[in-house]
Amino acid sequence: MSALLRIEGLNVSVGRGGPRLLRDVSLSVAAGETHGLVGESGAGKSMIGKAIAGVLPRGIAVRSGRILFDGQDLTALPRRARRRLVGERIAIIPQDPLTALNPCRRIGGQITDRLVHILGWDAGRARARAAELLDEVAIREPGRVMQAYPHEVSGGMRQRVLIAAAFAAEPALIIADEPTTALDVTVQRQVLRLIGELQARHGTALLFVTHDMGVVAKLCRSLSVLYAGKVVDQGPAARIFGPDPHPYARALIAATPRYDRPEESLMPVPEAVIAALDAEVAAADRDWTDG
Amino acid sequence: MAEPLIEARDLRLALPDLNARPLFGAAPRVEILKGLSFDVARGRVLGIVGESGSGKSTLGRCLVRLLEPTGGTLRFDGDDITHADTRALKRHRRDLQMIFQDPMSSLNPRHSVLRLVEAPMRLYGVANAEDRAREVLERVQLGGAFARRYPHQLSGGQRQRVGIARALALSPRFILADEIVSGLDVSTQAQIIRLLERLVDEMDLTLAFISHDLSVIRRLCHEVIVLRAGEIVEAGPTAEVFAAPKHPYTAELKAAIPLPDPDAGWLSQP
Amino acid sequence: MTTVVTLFGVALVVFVVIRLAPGDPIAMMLPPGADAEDMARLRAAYGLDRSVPEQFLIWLGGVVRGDFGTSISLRQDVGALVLDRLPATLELALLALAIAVAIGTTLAVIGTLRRQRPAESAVDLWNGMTLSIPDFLWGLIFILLFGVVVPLFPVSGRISPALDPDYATGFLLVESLLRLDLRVTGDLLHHMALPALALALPLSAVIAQVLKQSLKEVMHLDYVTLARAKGYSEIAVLFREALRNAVLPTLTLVGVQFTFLIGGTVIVEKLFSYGGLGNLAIDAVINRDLPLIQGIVLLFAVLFIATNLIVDLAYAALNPRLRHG
Amino acid sequence: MVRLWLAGGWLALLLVAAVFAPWIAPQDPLAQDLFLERLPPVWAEGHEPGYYLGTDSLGRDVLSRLIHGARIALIVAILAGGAAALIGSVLGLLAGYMGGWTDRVIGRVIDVWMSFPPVLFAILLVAVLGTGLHSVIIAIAVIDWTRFARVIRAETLAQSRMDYVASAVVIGRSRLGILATEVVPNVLPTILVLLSLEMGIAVIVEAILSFVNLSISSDDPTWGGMIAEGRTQIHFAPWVLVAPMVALFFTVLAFSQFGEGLKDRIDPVLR
Repeated sequence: MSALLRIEGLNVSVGRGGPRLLRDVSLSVAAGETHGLVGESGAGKSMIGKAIAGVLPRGIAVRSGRILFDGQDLTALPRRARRRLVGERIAIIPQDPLTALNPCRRIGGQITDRLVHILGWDAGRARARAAELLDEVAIREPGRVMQAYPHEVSGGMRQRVLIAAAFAAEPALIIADEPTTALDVTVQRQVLRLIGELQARHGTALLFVTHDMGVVAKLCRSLSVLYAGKVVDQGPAARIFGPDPHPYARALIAATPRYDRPEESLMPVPEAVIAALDAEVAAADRDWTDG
Repeated sequence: MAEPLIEARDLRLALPDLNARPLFGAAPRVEILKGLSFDVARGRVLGIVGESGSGKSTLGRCLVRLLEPTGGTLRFDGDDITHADTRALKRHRRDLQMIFQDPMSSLNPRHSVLRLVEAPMRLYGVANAEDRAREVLERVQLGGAFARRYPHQLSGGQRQRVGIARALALSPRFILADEIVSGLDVSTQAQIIRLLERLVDEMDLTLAFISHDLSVIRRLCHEVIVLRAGEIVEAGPTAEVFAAPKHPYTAELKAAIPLPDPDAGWLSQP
Repeated sequence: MTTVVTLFGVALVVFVVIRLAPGDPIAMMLPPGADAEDMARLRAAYGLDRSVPEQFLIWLGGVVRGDFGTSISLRQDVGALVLDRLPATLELALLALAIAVAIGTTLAVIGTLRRQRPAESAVDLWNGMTLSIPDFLWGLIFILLFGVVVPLFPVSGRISPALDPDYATGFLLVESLLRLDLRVTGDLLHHMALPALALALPLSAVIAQVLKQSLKEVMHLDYVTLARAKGYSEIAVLFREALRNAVLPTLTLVGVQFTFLIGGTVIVEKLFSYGGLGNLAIDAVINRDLPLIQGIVLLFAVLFIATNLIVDLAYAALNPRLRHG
Repeated sequence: MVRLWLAGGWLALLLVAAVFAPWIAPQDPLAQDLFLERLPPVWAEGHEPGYYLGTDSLGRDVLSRLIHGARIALIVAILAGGAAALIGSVLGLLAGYMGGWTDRVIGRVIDVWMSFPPVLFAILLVAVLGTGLHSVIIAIAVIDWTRFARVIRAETLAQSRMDYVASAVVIGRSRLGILATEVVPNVLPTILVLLSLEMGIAVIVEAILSFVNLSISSDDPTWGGMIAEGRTQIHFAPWVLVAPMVALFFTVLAFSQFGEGLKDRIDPVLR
């Protein structure tokens, strides 16, 4: 089966010759599959999603490697063509529902944006589609919500709106960047369930970025564990959470608190594990020259 | 059994509603704490758990009297401190300490680590304040050169250790820890919790630990109260509450926690 | 309500300050050697023989009825004098505001689109300089450069005397435009260019700086990143998503700064001998013309408060959060 | 960093000129000589030795007047700027920290003050107080304290809401102690930056007042007085206007850039 998304040897750095934020990252996601990206802060997990969508912050750029989406190398496409392709086929669900909706625009327009301006739908059809989607994410009065401004609806509702907006154009891939980190656990569960349902129904591939080993375990069949911009472990969840994880992945799992086995959780990451990783990273950096 | 260190009876707090500001007269008040009764026993760790809007941080600030309750009584070591003014509180201040959620905002950026930890001791004229401060810093594994650094030069975990050291500086009889690991990575969180656990053992601390994370509470706390919308829905020894939650809300909270075990069925469970 | 209190405060402060003045305006009006009786008569005519609180109340009573008293030096009705000069000052200030907004917004947009490039540094450098040099100095520099070294612009007056039209209102610029009297419009703009630019430059720097800063902050927010991922170009993102949100914090500041600009007209009008309120005000102070000073200062205060009111309304209109209730 | 040194260098130069004016100035700034009127500066044809920047319409040496003018400019900058800073910061701290009616009263006074056009207010005050250096200083301080009060009030309010203030309450520090140890040190950099800006403003206001002939007697060498004189001679002896303008330009620029540089210098500690 050919992958929908395949990343090969991706290097991202601050400025030319500056520090690397991603180090030779490779991964692939098949159509309809869910892949998890886990790591602690600074591991570069969000950077991968930003590199795919082409929204890296100023001054940070892809230095080498390929991002193959449906067989096309995104990094080699002209800027306009790339924007169009990403606009049509890839969507993002961001972390913070508070800052992810433009406070000055009505919600409806923010859902239909992509349909009207990128796909060229007429306004009526786009609005009908938006209403349909809001209905799908269990928002009861789609008409009223579309007329509302973001501050007029609750936080949980805003996150649903963002999910609806992400699925609006039937993208092939959705990048979810810590979409539940700001939420309470009970709400988190509803939102995860919603994403899962929509994903199954629409056959969308999902790249799920999170720091929470628990969430990955429940949501993803396969995952990549990152440390300092480097993939240290990659494979099926059944292996990594089961018999044969990389020592760092094992340590992250053991550090996660769990109410069912309190004495075996919250284990600090052994210093030897970190030291070994740091040595690996340093060795890789010695060999790397800015292409 | 001995008298509890802190005794809250029907504790209430109402604050003016900032969203509704009528043209005339006082703003209507919203009840944030709706009559809470519980004890913190000496040498024990009480967990206070709840989701956003449950009032757990407000309750914390009442316990150390940063806020004044508007109803009920709050006793510390037998003394009624519900409405005690600054002067009356002065006696108890050094025994009621707090560790804040956000160390970046709770550590004055212009003071060095040593000065931050020393300040409370100097205020109470403790002898050899500097040596004592270094000792306390040693206890939280921030010995040596750390004393001279400033908050912005530290990592999140290190800053939180400074917060802990400052709270320990006066050897208080009660410490409130308000969401002190919520902004940290799991590996750092594990270190801080371990440290706190050790300190509780070694120094026989009495602690109230506020958190939204049931798993952390389960590990650290002897007793727990579960808060929802300003009311206690369940209280009891942690092990018992977890083994058999009596209130459906507690059970719901517990079920919503994703444990790090692969389980595709978890999402679709009711 | 607060407006009334503020205006009352302004009136009171001016009144008290002026009454502390040691100079005797009556003595200045009469030729030397006038006898005591003449002085007393004149004093009574202007109500200066009563106690200060009494004078204040009488004056206040007049103001409420729309009577601002009579100018001592010009012997004309203060209200009429002031209203006669107001249009010239308003037109100058608004032209300066328009120039400042145009320059400031352009610089901010360029600085944001080309951030972390040489263009941004150039914008910052220019802002730093225009921000710190006040209107008075800009006026002098322009007089020297464009009035003397390369005499491109007139450096005094509002309009060439030969062209001075006989219009119904004092708003010559607006009226000439409406009448399509373009020669007059051109001449007015020619005269106003330098003083308006002198007033506009410091404000343009404030706008550029604050707008750029808030644009920069907004451009980092998730909804802007989301818009980029939707396939919009950088310019489209800036104008569709970011600008409107970034304008809000700028607006409040521009309000305060515009009052400074209006205040600045006082000295800039003097510098360019521009026949507006400011020029009148300085003459009034030098002549100790109490009723006139009071009238002018009160009018300035009204202008300031009106500016703040307009800014508040504009803010509410642009910010959906404040729209309901 | 560069601008901090450049600006500081210019201000130091000015300070030296001001302190040692009688020894540095090549001529008596007040000496009039009608045979030497409107001499051009030294690089132009027709200059006289010893009159480096030429003379004005009364034959007074421009450079010497400029150097002596620096004295008045700096005295005004330091005294008026300092007084405005003191009044404004104290009131701003009080309003922001005490809140309640104190805040309301101070806030209302600020509102009233901000409703005056500052230049007109200054001219009015000096007219009332009588011309002279002291009235200029008083006028500037009385008007410009609001620049400090407004900003410091907001800053203090923001500081008071920080958790380190709460933490000081928890350890039992008194209200005054918290103000001194937690709030003031964090507000001080802002005060210093504003002070630097204000000193530049004070120099300009003094020049404006001299320009409308209200500062000190017109014989005394002030930059504003020289500008007023130069404005009338602009077609015959432009150097009379240019010299004080350039001095004023660089001084105002230096004060503001010094403030900005200072801010950058202090800021990293905060972040």
